[in-house]
Amino acid sequence: MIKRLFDWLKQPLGLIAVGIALLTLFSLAAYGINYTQQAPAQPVQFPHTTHVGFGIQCLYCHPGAAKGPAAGIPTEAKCWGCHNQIAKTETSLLLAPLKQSVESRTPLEWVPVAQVPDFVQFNHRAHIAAGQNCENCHGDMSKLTVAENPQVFNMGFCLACHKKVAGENHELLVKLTDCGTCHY
Amino acid sequence: MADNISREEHSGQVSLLAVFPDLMPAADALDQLRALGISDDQMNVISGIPVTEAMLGRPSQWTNVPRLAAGGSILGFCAGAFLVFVTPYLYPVPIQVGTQAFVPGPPTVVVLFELTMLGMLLSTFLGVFLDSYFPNYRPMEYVKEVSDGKIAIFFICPEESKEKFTKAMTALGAEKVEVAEVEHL
Amino acid sequence: MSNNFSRRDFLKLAGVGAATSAILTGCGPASRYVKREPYMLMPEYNYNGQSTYYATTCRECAAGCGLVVRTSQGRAIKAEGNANNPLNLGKTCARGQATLHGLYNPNRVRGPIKHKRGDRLYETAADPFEDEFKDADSNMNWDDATQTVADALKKYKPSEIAFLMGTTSDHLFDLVADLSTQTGITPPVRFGALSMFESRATLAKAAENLFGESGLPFFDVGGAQVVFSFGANFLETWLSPVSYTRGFAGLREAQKKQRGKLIQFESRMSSTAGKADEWIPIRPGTEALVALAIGRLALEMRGGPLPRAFSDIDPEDAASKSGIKIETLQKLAEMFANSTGALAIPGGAALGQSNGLAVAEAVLTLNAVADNFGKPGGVFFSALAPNQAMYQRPASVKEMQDFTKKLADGKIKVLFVHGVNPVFELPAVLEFKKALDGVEQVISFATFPDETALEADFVFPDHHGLESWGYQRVVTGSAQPVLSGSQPVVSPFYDTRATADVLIAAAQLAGGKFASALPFKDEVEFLQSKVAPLMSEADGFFSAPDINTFMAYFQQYGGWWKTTDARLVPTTADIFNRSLKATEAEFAGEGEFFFVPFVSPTIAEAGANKPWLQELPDPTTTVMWNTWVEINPVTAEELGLVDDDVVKIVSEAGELELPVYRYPAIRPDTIAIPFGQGHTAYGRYAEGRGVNPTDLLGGHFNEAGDLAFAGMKVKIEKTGKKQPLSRLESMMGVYGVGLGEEK
Amino acid sequence: MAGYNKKAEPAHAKAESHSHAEHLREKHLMLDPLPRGQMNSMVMESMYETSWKFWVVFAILSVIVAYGLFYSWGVMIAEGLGVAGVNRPSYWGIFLVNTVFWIGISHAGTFISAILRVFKAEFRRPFTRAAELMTTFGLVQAGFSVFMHMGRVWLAYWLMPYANQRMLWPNLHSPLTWDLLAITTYLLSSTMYLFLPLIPDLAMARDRSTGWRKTFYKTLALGFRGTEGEWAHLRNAMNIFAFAIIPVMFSVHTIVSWDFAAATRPGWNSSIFGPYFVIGALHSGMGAVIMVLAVVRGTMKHMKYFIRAEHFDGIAKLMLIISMAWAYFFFNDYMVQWYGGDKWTHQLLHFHEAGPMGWMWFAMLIFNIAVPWAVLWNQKWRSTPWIVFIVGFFINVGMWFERYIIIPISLSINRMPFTWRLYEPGIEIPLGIGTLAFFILLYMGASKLIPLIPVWEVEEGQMAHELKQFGRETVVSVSELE
Amino acid sequence: MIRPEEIKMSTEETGKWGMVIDQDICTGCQACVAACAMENNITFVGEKDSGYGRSMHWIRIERFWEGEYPEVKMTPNQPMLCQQCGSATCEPVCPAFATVHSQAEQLNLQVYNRCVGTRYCANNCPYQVRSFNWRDYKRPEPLSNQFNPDVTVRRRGVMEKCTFCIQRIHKAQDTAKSEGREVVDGEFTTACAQACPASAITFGRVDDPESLVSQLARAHGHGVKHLEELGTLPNVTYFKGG
Repeated sequence: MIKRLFDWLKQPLGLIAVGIALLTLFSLAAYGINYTQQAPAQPVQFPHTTHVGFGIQCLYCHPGAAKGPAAGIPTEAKCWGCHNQIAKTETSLLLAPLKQSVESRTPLEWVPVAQVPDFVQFNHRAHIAAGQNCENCHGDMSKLTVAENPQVFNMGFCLACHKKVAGENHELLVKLTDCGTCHY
Repeated sequence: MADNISREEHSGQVSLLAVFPDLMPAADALDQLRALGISDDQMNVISGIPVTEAMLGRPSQWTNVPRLAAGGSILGFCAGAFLVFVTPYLYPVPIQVGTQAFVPGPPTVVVLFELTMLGMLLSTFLGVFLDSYFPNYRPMEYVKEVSDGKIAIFFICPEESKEKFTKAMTALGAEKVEVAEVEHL
Repeated sequence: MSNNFSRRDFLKLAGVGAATSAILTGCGPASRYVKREPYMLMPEYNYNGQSTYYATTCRECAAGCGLVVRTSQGRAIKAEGNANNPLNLGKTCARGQATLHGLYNPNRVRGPIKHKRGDRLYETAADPFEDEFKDADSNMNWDDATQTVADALKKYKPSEIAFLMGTTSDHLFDLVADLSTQTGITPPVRFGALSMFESRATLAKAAENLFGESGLPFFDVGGAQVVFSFGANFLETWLSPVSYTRGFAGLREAQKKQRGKLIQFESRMSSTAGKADEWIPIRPGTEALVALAIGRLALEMRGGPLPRAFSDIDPEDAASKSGIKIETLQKLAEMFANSTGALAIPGGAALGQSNGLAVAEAVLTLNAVADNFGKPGGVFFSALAPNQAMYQRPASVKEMQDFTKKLADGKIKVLFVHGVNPVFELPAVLEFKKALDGVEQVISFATFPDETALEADFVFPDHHGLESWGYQRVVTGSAQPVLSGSQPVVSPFYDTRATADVLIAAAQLAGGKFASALPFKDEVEFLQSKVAPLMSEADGFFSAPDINTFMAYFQQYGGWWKTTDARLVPTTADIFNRSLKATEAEFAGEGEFFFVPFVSPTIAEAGANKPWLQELPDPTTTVMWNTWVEINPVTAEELGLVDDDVVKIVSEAGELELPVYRYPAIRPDTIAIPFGQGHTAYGRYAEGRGVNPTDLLGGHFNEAGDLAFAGMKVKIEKTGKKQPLSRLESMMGVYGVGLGEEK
Repeated sequence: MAGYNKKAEPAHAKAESHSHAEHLREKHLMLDPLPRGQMNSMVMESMYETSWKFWVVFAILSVIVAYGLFYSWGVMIAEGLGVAGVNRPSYWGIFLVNTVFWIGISHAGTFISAILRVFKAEFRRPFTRAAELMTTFGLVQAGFSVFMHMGRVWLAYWLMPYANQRMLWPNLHSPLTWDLLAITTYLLSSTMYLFLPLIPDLAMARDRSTGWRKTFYKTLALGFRGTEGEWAHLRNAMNIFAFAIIPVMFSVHTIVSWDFAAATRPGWNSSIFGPYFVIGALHSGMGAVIMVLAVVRGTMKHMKYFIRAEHFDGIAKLMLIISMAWAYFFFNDYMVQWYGGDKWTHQLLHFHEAGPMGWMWFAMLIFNIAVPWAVLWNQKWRSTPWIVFIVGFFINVGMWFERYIIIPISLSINRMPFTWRLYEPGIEIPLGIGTLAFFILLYMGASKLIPLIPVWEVEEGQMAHELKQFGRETVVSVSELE
Repeated sequence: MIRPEEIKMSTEETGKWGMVIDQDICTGCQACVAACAMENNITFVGEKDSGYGRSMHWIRIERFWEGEYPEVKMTPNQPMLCQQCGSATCEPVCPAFATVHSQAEQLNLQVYNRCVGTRYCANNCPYQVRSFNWRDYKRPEPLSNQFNPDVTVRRRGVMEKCTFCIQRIHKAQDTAKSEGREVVDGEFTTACAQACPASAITFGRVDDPESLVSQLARAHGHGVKHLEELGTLPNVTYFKGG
């Protein structure tokens, strides 16, 4: 039986099939590698773990999350408010970009990692108000240094949670699965 | 259709191919072979046009194609039914378009029809492949004369009586009788 | 809201990347490597992703409507009407909406520039939709620029220094006026094409003649029952279109017992005539006759003695001259006489004729028949704005002609231009561009690279209106005295500087009486000095004990206004006893067609560089992106013209080539061309598009000094060329062209 | 079985006396048998022998395809559909005209090989494959055209019946989804139906070729030898196909017509559109078949033996009948719309006739009705290849006009007169020419690669035919071999 | 998961959001058109394309002529925008579910990211109010600074149309919810209604008898819904007036 299979594979058509299979595998692999790219370089290797470790609440630095659509990146004034009182700021290599940025009054250029596509209208406020915790979507920041996103924010991720939250409440489910709730 | 007979199982046997110029001698040869003790499933006829079994007095060929077609159409129908009756409800809340029902009436018929036909035709096609062991490149040549209108009879006989069969076939008008490399009938 | 932090500091820091504006992609890359820059400092009330709203004033025309601009992360997103402002009550016109396309226009002057007159200020792109283009680089810094202004002030005698400014009666005008009174430089001249086509001078002069005082009349359309409008296109561009449109809605309001009627007398149907219950295609030049005839017929119907003003007119004669049937006149007179709230409005092309003043007087007198002066639905004088002593009208074209002559004769050595584009807006016969040769130094404060900036030696760009401080008087349109306030809603996008700041700084540098004339730190201090007296005025929309709080409210609410009706009632004692000259207008030129230029309601004088205004269909013709000439289909047929045929219009002053629009609602003996296009500079979206009808205008004036822009006769010549006009409407569906049967 | 072993002398070899029998032999391929081997080599030679003219045409077409189809399409994908002529209100333009046109062309193949097979119309035998090839290649062009039409063609796979991650499936309410299912079914089944009868001929070619061709045929022939079993499966399958593909064919063009008929538009919302479109498809398809046969007969070696006047005569008779049927349906549609239509429909009908594109409406009627009716009554004319070629050409132009009138011209008129506007094609023209060139190119390539004549079917037919003497009359008799 | 029988469809005659347009006072000034363009990131297309029926306006003002000079009259200006039909003909024909009925807001949604550009919906829209992105029309820097972050910027090959400013609806609902109340009538309005100098456009809840739109509809009493005979259940009511 196995011999027959091998014989068949040696046929021209078999060879084509093998070729197609190999190509498919190769492209899948290439896609996978591409998919799991490294996180982009950030201006400061910001240690979330340290800050969360000090007991700083997420909303302290990202207050927009409770009030509006965007959580926001803290102003450098906010960073500096603490850091200019910390001696380490003067010497730490890690903090040099911050110091330089504050002194030269040029903003740091952060690369956002938690993004939704541009055709999705996301509002943090509604989610926080609905009792969602930051880590439900952004992962446990007490274990991360430079922010990385634990999952791709695709529609399946959103919808799975929306379905769960709506439960048996039909009206809510209609609202939370309506295309127009996020796409306009 | 004769079962697959591999050479290992039939050591001591030989496959012979007799080429006849026309249908009548071929039919006679088949009768002769049966008389010589070759059963119907040990012989086969190769022709360049579809020759009906009755013309050569051969038993009816068993084919699965119609059954496969029927099965395929059922599968296609099921796929269509899945599409029209199930998929609208797979999204958490079925999507409303206009004021049409989630499972619309007449369009259902269209989808069911198309997928049934698709299933049926695809399985018919694949049925030919399955039943005929396609693709299969084992016997690299077949008898070239067959496509010129000759009839070839292929049969398996004991190695020792090869001469006897060759003679008998030649007597009945075979243009040539030779050993053939054939994997299955 | 507190005023303690400096908003300007805050705005300066709002260098937020355009991350939020990334583009929808189906297959394109997601915005993975978009960079986001946080604010360095952010006021406590502001959060990322939340909009902030700032009240300011629209600078697209001189009306002074209040805006509330929505900003998000330092970018202005949307202009909305300021619901508090009594002038526009939260509404805007299309031009106000598109003001953001001025702010973010791809062709602005990016910084102070010294350049050779006539040199381009940006590279022209062959296709205005291509990305590749370049604005001229700034080649000097602001210190040098200020020094240049200071030197100019010092170097020349005060009488050799002149300021030419826009129609707007704003803080900068006040600043320059103060400078002028205290240093003796030539008083600032204000001008704008809109005021030219509105014939404001004629209206003011007629009011002065009739009522004994100068001022801009206010017509309470909303309160009237029947409105007779003689050429006043108040729904499109006339005086204060947003406010008058509200008035029109009031006229028509169904909640009223009776739906008010509008009768429009004009030779070419404007939007206003289109909305009118009756459009009377009056023969140009006979408006005065018709107004008086209606008055006489109305008075005769009422019985009683015929006053002197109406005694000379012969209605039959007026009817035959104007081309209106006498029955129609009688019907109209009856309507006017029997209405409880009749109103007659003179304006626009009716006044821009040789007898414009007579027309204005005749129509204003017609109101006496209705006895509506100072009554709801009648004629008032516009309320003077809060810190205004008297009505100062913009220059008439006659005055501009004199001014141009002064320039040409070399009597002015340095000319400062701000907020106006005279090279484009003034009729070509005045030869303003050539007159600039007589000026040693021309300094333009243009925000955009317009034609006049091109002819300047220096361009010291002012901020765009949404980036600047200021106030603006509401000259007419509101019953209450309104001072609309401006504040920057975004930080300046380019290296521009407020002209007021430049002048203040230059005056300090120049020293002497200049320094003492403008003893301010900056523009904001000057503003405060002007606004401060309002704190003590009664009936204010708000009041505050100290100037800082007052200014904060001023910014928050977008200005200051009184809550009381301050319209003035005209003195009309002997209005009936004047003798009115019922003359027909005289027309210059040889042609057989009356020529009516009108201001494009979507583009107006300065909208041509805003792409969305270009793409707004004209309300009457639905043409976009171009200029056309309106010709009655019957005339067109006689001339063998069809739509899109390019014709040459020849007047005594010049000629133009432009495509034909067969307009069913224009007199067969009249043609009309919109004003607004025909720029030779002014940015990629404006340049090389359409033609400028002011090129056809001759130097003829009415008695009030306004240009007789509608007092020309022109010829039409075929060229054999074709140029398809871009229309929103379907020529098949609307006109039946190409449907198989010609309608 | 006399016919089988007799191998009667070919009529064209020597025919001194023009007896009635001789005449019949000359006329009918089925009565003019050649030895199988000879027919095989004739077909092989027709594939092998290629003149330089072929390559010149081939090269020119390749350039046209490269520019008209691939380069232009690339430009359109990069720039957006703005480079085409579509606008408001004519959101659909020549791309869909071409789609409907090519699907229409493809109907002829199925009609000939399936319906004529079912009804045992013997004259079909030599050209079933030529017609089936048109079906497949026509559908390829239809596919190209419909994908060109899409605004975001790179997302075309979203229309496939599979779910996205959110379990959102395509909208089965949309006629376009039905269309997709129907056309896919039709493309797959017609390709399979082309391939099944081709297998024995590929096997034949495999045994007579060398080099790469040998590999090619060997691969495609799948190891067919001609055993009883293989024939039985093949025969069974072909019978199933012949019956089943007919309703599929009808459904495809009916569903295409529903794209229009289901819409809430004046002029489109017509219940007659289904059969009207099917007949229209056959009309243009038959015209195309006859054109192809004329070209094949004129340019390829030995084809004058296989394709004879009787075939043109037969197809032309069908064309005439279909033309009448088309006229009937056209009038039926027109009459009902004219009588019962609302004001917009009346406006549209008037626009068709008297509007700027009125010439096209009249040309459509002349080409589709007047030309075939005037020419095809005459047996001599309809047996002459170049005449029927011209008629076929006119019918195809006329049918293309018909689709053009139904799509962009009818779209110009709607219920919002403010938006009425005429459609002016842009990049559709090179793209349309590109699909036509690609069709011809594929056909030319195929004519050199696969046996265009199903030899075994011809031989089978020749076996079944016989001349019989009834008294003094020689008549053709046909035996049922199955 | 919700069982099929629990799922309700909206087939009620009245929708949720609606508009009344008073043609008697509409002056055709185009302020709504400009406001809509600014609010919704609508692109301009240039002279050639706009003259060829490719302008992207989501709202257009139609006017026709009656009679011949001198008796010629301009018909009342008719702002034409998506009527947000209760039974929209555009919806069923989209193969990709890119234009669907929002069961939550009773609006016709256009889901840009689902759109593959078959343009069937636009053909099937009796009001012809859909616009298609024929090209990637350029809005060069810094014009792009003006983009409204609440509205997706569309690229070539995508259909779009009036959304009744759904971003404003969501914003108002979000604000109301954060303040623990219901959305108040008049709390927000669409960009066109907001700009209209004559206040000819009024937007609000048609299912609330006390809302301004409902009151106006009752007061006028002679409203027209366009092409109602097609059974599209449009949610925009026109008053011809006069």
